[in-house]
Amino acid sequence: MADLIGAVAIAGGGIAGIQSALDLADSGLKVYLIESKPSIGGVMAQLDKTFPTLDCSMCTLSPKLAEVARHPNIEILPYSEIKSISGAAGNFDVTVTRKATYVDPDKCTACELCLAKCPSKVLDEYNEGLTKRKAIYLPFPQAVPRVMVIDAEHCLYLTKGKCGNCKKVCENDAIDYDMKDRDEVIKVGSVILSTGFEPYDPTPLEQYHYEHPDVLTSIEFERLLSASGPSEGHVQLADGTTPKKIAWLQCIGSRNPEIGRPNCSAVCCMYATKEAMVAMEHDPELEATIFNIDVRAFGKGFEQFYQRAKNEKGVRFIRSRPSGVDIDPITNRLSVQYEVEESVETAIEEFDMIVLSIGLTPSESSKKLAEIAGVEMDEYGNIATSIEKPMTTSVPGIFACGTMIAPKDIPDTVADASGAASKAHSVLASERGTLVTERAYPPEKDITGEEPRIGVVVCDCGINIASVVDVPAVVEYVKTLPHVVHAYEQTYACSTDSLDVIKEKIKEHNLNRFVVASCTPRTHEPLFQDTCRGAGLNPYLFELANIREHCAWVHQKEPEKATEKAKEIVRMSVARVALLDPLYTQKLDFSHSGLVIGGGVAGMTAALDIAEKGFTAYLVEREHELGGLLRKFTRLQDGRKTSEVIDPMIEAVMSNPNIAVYTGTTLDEVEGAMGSFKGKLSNGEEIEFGSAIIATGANEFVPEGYFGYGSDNVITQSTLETMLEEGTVDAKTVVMIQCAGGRNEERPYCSRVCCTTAMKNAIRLKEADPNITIYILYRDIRTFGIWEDLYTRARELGVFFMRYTETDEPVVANGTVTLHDKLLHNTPFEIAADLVVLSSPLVAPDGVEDLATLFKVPIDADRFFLEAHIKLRPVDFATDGVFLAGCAQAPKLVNESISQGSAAASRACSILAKDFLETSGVMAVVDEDVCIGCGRCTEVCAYSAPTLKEVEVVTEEITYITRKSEINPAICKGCGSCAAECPTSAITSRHFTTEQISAVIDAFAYADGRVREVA
Amino acid sequence: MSDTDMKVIKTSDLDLAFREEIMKEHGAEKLSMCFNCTGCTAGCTMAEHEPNYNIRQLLRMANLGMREELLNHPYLWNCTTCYKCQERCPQGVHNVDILLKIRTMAVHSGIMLDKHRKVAQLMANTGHAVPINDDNKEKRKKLGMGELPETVHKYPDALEEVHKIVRITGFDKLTEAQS
Amino acid sequence: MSELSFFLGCIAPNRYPGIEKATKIVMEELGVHLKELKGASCCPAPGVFRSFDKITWLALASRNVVLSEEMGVDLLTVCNGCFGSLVDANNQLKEDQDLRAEVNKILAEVGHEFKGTIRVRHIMEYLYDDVGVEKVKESIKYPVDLKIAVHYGCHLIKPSKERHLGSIENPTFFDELVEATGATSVMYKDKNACCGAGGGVRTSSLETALKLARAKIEHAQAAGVDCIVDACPFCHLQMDVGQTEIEKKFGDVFNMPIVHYSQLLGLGMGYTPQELGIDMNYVKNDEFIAKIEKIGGGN
Amino acid sequence: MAEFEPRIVMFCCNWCSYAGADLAGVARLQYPTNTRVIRVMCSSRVQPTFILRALKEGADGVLVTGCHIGDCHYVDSNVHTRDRMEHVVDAMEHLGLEGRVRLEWISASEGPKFRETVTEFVGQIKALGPSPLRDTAE
Ligand SMILES: Cc1cc2nc3c(=O)[nH]c(=O)nc-3n(C[C@H](O)[C@H](O)[C@H](O)COP(=O)(O)OP(=O)(O)OC[C@H]3O[C@@H](n4cnc5c(N)ncnc54)[C@H](O)[C@@H]3O)c2cc1C
Ligand SMILES: Cc1cc2nc3c(=O)[nH]c(=O)nc-3n(C[C@H](O)[C@H](O)[C@H](O)COP(=O)(O)OP(=O)(O)OC[C@H]3O[C@@H](n4cnc5c(N)ncnc54)[C@H](O)[C@@H]3O)c2cc1C
Ligand code: SF4
Ligand code: SF4
Ligand code: SF4
Ligand code: SF4
Ligand code: SF4
Ligand code: SF4
Ligand code: SF4
Ligand code: SF4
Repeated sequence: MADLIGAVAIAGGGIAGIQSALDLADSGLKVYLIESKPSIGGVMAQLDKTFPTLDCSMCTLSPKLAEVARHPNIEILPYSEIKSISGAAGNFDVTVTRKATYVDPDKCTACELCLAKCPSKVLDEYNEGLTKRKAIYLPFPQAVPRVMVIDAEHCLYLTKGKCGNCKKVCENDAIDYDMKDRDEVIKVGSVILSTGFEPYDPTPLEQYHYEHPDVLTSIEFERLLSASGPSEGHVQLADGTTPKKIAWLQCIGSRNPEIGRPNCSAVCCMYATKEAMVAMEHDPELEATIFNIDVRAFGKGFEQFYQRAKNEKGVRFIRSRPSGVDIDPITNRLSVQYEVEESVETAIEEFDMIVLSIGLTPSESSKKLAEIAGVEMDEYGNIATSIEKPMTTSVPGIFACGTMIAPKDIPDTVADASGAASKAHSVLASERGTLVTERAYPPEKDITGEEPRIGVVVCDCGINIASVVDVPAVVEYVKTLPHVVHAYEQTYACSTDSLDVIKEKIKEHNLNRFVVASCTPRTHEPLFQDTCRGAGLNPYLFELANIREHCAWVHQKEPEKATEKAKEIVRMSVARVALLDPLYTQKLDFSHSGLVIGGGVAGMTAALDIAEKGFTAYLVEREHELGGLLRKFTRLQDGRKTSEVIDPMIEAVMSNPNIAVYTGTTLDEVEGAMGSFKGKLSNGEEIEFGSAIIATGANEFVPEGYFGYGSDNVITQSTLETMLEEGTVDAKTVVMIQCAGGRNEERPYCSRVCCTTAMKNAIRLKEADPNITIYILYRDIRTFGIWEDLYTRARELGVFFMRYTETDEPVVANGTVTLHDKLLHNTPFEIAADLVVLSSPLVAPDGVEDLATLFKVPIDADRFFLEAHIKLRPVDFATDGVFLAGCAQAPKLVNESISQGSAAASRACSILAKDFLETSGVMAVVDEDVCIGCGRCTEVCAYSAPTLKEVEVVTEEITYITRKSEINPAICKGCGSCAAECPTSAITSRHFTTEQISAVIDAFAYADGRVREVA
Repeated sequence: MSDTDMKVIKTSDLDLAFREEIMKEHGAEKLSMCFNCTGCTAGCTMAEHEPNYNIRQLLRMANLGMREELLNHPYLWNCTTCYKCQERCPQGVHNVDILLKIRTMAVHSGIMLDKHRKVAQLMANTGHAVPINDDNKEKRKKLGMGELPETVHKYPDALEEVHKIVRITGFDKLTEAQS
Repeated sequence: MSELSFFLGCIAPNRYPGIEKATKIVMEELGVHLKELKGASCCPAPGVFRSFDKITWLALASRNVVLSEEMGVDLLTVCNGCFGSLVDANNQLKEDQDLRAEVNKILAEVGHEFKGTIRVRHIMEYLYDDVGVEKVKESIKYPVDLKIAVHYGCHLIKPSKERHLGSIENPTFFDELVEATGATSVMYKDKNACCGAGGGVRTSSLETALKLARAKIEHAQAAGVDCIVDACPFCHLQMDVGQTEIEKKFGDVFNMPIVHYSQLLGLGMGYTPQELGIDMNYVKNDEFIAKIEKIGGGN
Repeated sequence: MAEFEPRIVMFCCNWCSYAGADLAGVARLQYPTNTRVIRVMCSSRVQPTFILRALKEGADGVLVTGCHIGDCHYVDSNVHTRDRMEHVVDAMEHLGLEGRVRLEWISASEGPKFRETVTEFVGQIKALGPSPLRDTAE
């Protein structure tokens, strides 16, 4: 067998590829990130805000872009595509065609001099053709890598031999018109496909009149909403006026077998809701209407988001899918005809703008790539995977993730991406670290005894800051502050080239402290700290002054006051940075084992994935058997028995020498922190582990008090599944009631799985007995994505579907179910039912609160565990070293639970794979000389980091034993409570010392900029 | 309170085989595929002018097996068969083909509008749904054309063929005036 | 010279003989000889008769097709309804052998057999595909300087699975043929909307049917056209006779001239409105007649 | 005379209230410009002397914010904040600085509450007028 190669090729640099790349690179594998466009980022880079949190897409993405750019283990191959793949798992030769950019990336500084001189204008794909760019261009301001590219098709020199302006003006001699496409062979052990999707082009659906300038696709609308878009976030019509009424039309190019696109696109209901909300925030006068078939708000927090949009924000949701858009040829006005809710009538309404919620479609280039890789696709061009191996393609060693497999949103894409990384990592676990480069930093400058020499950059953030705050005035002011040696303005301080500028400035001006006045440290501090390190500065000699979130954005109408405030904010930061000390982390040995709590599919997958990478996994399951919920139902939605999935998995877990399984056991105590957790199990055994994964799943809600549950022949789906397997269903007419006990005040969330489950079971019933009559009563059918197939199949088999509303629920009594149908003029419709099956939601199991307390991790209002960041960290907790997976996070399907299980393992293993653990520099230390041993710190510390130890004090006169406080650096979290409590100021809360904070207070006070002298 | 207010639709009274009967018709196979997007109604020109007319409602009743109600539905004959709905249905439900099938089922159950019966009889008798009249004979002459067109109007043998066909198919009986 | 049989249907010969005459004239001018389809009957109208009894509809329709088969030529209609009926019947019998056997049993009783050897053509589609816009343009001696609202009518293009005439949402072939005469096709609201006559609605619920026609005419008028041009005598009747009925029922007066494409073409070839029977419409618009009389250079 | 513009120091914990302020920013919720934020990892870092110093150095008011009780990123450290702040607020009465110091819990998702709290507190301090300690500050 050929040697294993500790490198992975990732095709597609969207959020999926980026996440896979970071996980693998952090785990010590070399990554080649191959992206066909000039910049990584994918569609997420084009989005404005993201649902359901309305985070700014670019703000959450750009730190990741920068992280990829500066990761020593990642090599980006932009403007490149895979031409061929040969070899086998562990050892592939991947031939990559690197398209000519005609700009030498090593020479171009993205100074943009060439842009001004290029005469050739081209529709800008980043802005979906709503604006123009030049033939030489940077795809978008935060592009990575940040170098120009020449669009050969439109360059006058390359097409006609004329012009040549860019070469003339480029001072760096970066232009090379003779550059040719070239092939490069890279050697890797595994390949991940993540080339994403293409938005559906609605042109063929002529009835929607996409050619009208005010009929837009949703992705064009995202660009309109975006501050970096064609109209700087001002939503406007083609004639420049502001629309007062906008309609979104859902399922354009989705759920339409007639055009060969039967699947649901899974994200468009939510993004339309988001777009409507954001647009209404821009303009409170705006009327936003969303025409839909079903509102598919199935993910975590989605239903609540939808309800908020509807009930609080006043977004109008109309359950009708207009079949076209009409244009008045005289006025050019747009209108749609729709069915009026709660009536049989239609209405015609005019709108200023119409947004087509277009679906996600596999891109042609993805299909081509899949063919090159030889992996199987489904009939629509999605990569074929199975429920139990959701990221595994038909070719060993080649994995897939993201929207290339099926339409999905960002969090599901990210989970997939970590999952695929886990799979690739497993193949190459033995090769970890063989091909990587240590992140190289220059030796750190010793600044002891130096006067502070402070550099300050004030960021425009494009126009985010500069449109409100007078940035040049702030720069001028900052220059007058004590110790400030150099201050300057920057359009985007966080762009890769700006980071290089910071490094240069530090060197050039011999700076020993640095302040960036820009945005929130919560997202950008690590980036700039790393930059400082790159310039030989200790990262703690850096300070962020937040003049965006805390100033420009919240004082948009008071530019003068905002400018004053910005000056003061920077002044306070300068005062602080002057007093900051270099801090050092400690390298600690730690445990390379992982703990997994919960032995369902998510937990078992996580344990297996950890074990595959050569680490020990402890799997703790409180029941006496592994398997979790999968033991409660009998078939999967693809028709196979659940045992076909669960039995081999249990077998694999039980036989894996790296996994210690504890059934009938719980975890009762935990202490310590990432790297060195100690736990006590209910059997008395003590275990040590470096990281933990919570995969405690969910239970089917017992719908007591709903729809006659408890009376004869009213059961839940899980009972039906058992009866189906036992062949004990004896009914002629079955009624299923969806959302039984869900999507209400007590459980305001959608349980995601029960619509699919109902379809699955209805199909089973029909296939067993075609004469059976089935009515499914629903509020929305949420068979999202590819599961729409099941809904289609159920209708093919003749299942009846009738809608009810939350305010007019069906009534179950004496063997009948009665509901009202507006099309039947609300005449009571009485179904004589032999069996009523309630689709009740998944709920969090008992005991989650205990686990939450043990690990100090949060749970949400619905008792599901709350991840660190809903979009980009779906399986992380804010607490280091603790992860979550599966239904513990929110209800989800088996494939999704498994994907998260792998994802959590990937995240955990990127820690376990390290040789040692680094502590944070931010923590508390005790000055023994001042400590009087009062022990108050031990009382307030939530982690028991300080302990009183006996020390022998030797003075000239006497020697005595006394007690002094000592703080364990591995445990201390740096909250500073002890320092605030200590009566003698013996405790220093590093990076937040009394001195530093006092200096900031003083700087607040002294408008003249007086800064306290450094001691 | 009137009777209609009290009405309840009971599944036990419905004809569950009705849908299958319709779906056997060529073109009507996808009746059950309707997923109630409303697209057919929301686009129907007739619905714009006759608010009580809703093609989706008719399909729904067909699906649910409401045979009697549907065949007697006051708006069953409102569709102009413009095919807009059928062309735009994402599920490939052939609304018009289905409706035409339902209408034949109505006629075969003896449910027919008087005005339609008259046209049917005209056609059965003269071979033309809109036969010639004196006024138009005049016009034809004025245009220099034969008084009668070269159709069954002019060829009694041909008309006899038509008569024979309607007798064989039973169309004459089917559309006979009801007592 | 190409030959086709000319299927008249009911309304053209019995209500608008001008359309029948115009068709013969213009086709001859274009080098297409139309042979009388002697003894043809009602198509029969798809909306009503197909709604009553499918086999009767099929048998009578196929008899009409067979008459043309027996002449060995394709069949031409100038009516969307006839086109709909005959194309659908022809296609169904070509595809479905069981249905064909059933129908042939009936046809045998009257001495015919459906063989499936010919195509059913509509004048617009025939002109566009076989004659060609260029040839039509060449045949125009006197450009028709009119602003025109084109009414395709539903069954000319739909159901598309039986028609294959390209876009049904934004068709252009009719407009091209209209513009070939020198006229301007004007975009008007709900251009593709139904005239309201089909499906037996004109018979069963005249008032509702007229509402659709009224909207149609209103929109055309708002666009400032001289007349509406159609390709179907039934649409023609609905919009022409319909105007007299609309006036009675709703009081709206439009005086909108309705012209069949064959008549429009005739004008461009130099025939007078009187020769083409345009003046025989139920709506009398002398101004319009005077205007189009001038087209032929006043001769 | 120009309207009195209070100068207010605000302490925000990193995890909740600072994030809440960020969210107010992201949501473009507009509020008065009078506050200056000092970030600490946990509200429990805010020792009473910081508050006194701020007032002494010319602040017209001090607003301390942290995670809601139960949501503290450091388990329950904010309980100590609460206890300490009770004493500080009491002390203010004796110093004639009543109403100038306040503790509020603002979570990471409460952008609107951040705005309301600031707006309201600024209004309150405006009504109270400049701090009596102001003169001594210079
Ligand atoms: C209008 C709209 C709004 C949305 N809003 C939201 C939202 O608010 N929240 C949310 O969670 N989700 C949202 N989504 C969905 C979100 O965009 C996707 O979930 C996400 O972008 C998927 O990421 P990906 O990496 O799988 O694919 P992509 O973002 O498509 O990335 C794929 C990358 O692969 C590259 N590529 C393609 N072919 C090749 C090749 N052959 N070789 C190399 N590289 C290649 C592409 O250039 C691209 O960079 C929205 C989608 C749309 C259309
Ligand atoms: C009736 C029904 C039908 C379904 N049908 C389908 C379907 O057809 N297709 C599909 O994809 N999905 C289906 N699902 C969803 C599917 O069950 C879940 O996706 C999947 O089981 C989630 O796996 P998990 O590992 O996250 O959680 P679980 O399966 O719930 O496993 C969690 C495990 O953790 C254990 N645990 C809990 N608390 C503790 C603790 N404190 N300490 C130790 N152990 C603990 C539990 O005992 C359990 O074994 C269905 C669900 C139901 C209820
Ligand atoms: S190509 Fe040259 S001129 Fe253009 S941005 Fe790069 S360095 Fe500047
Ligand atoms: S040579 Fe090409 S890319 Fe350069 S400036 Fe001219 S047109 Fe633009
Ligand atoms: S139902 Fe599915 S395809 Fe339709 S808009 Fe919603 S998410 Fe998109
Ligand atoms: S403020 Fe500056 S550093 Fe922050 S996101 Fe904007 S450009 Fe980047
Ligand atoms: S049945 Fe379940 S999946 Fe379907 S909408 Fe209700 S809660 Fe959501
Ligand atoms: S800083 Fe916080 S965690 Fe660290 S010892 Fe002090 S109280 Fe404990
Ligand atoms: S358009 Fe088709 S799927 Fe939609 S409601 Fe009408 S028949 Fe049903
Ligand atoms: S075919 Fe009938 S139901 Fe369909 S749009 Fe036309 S009139 Fe309406």
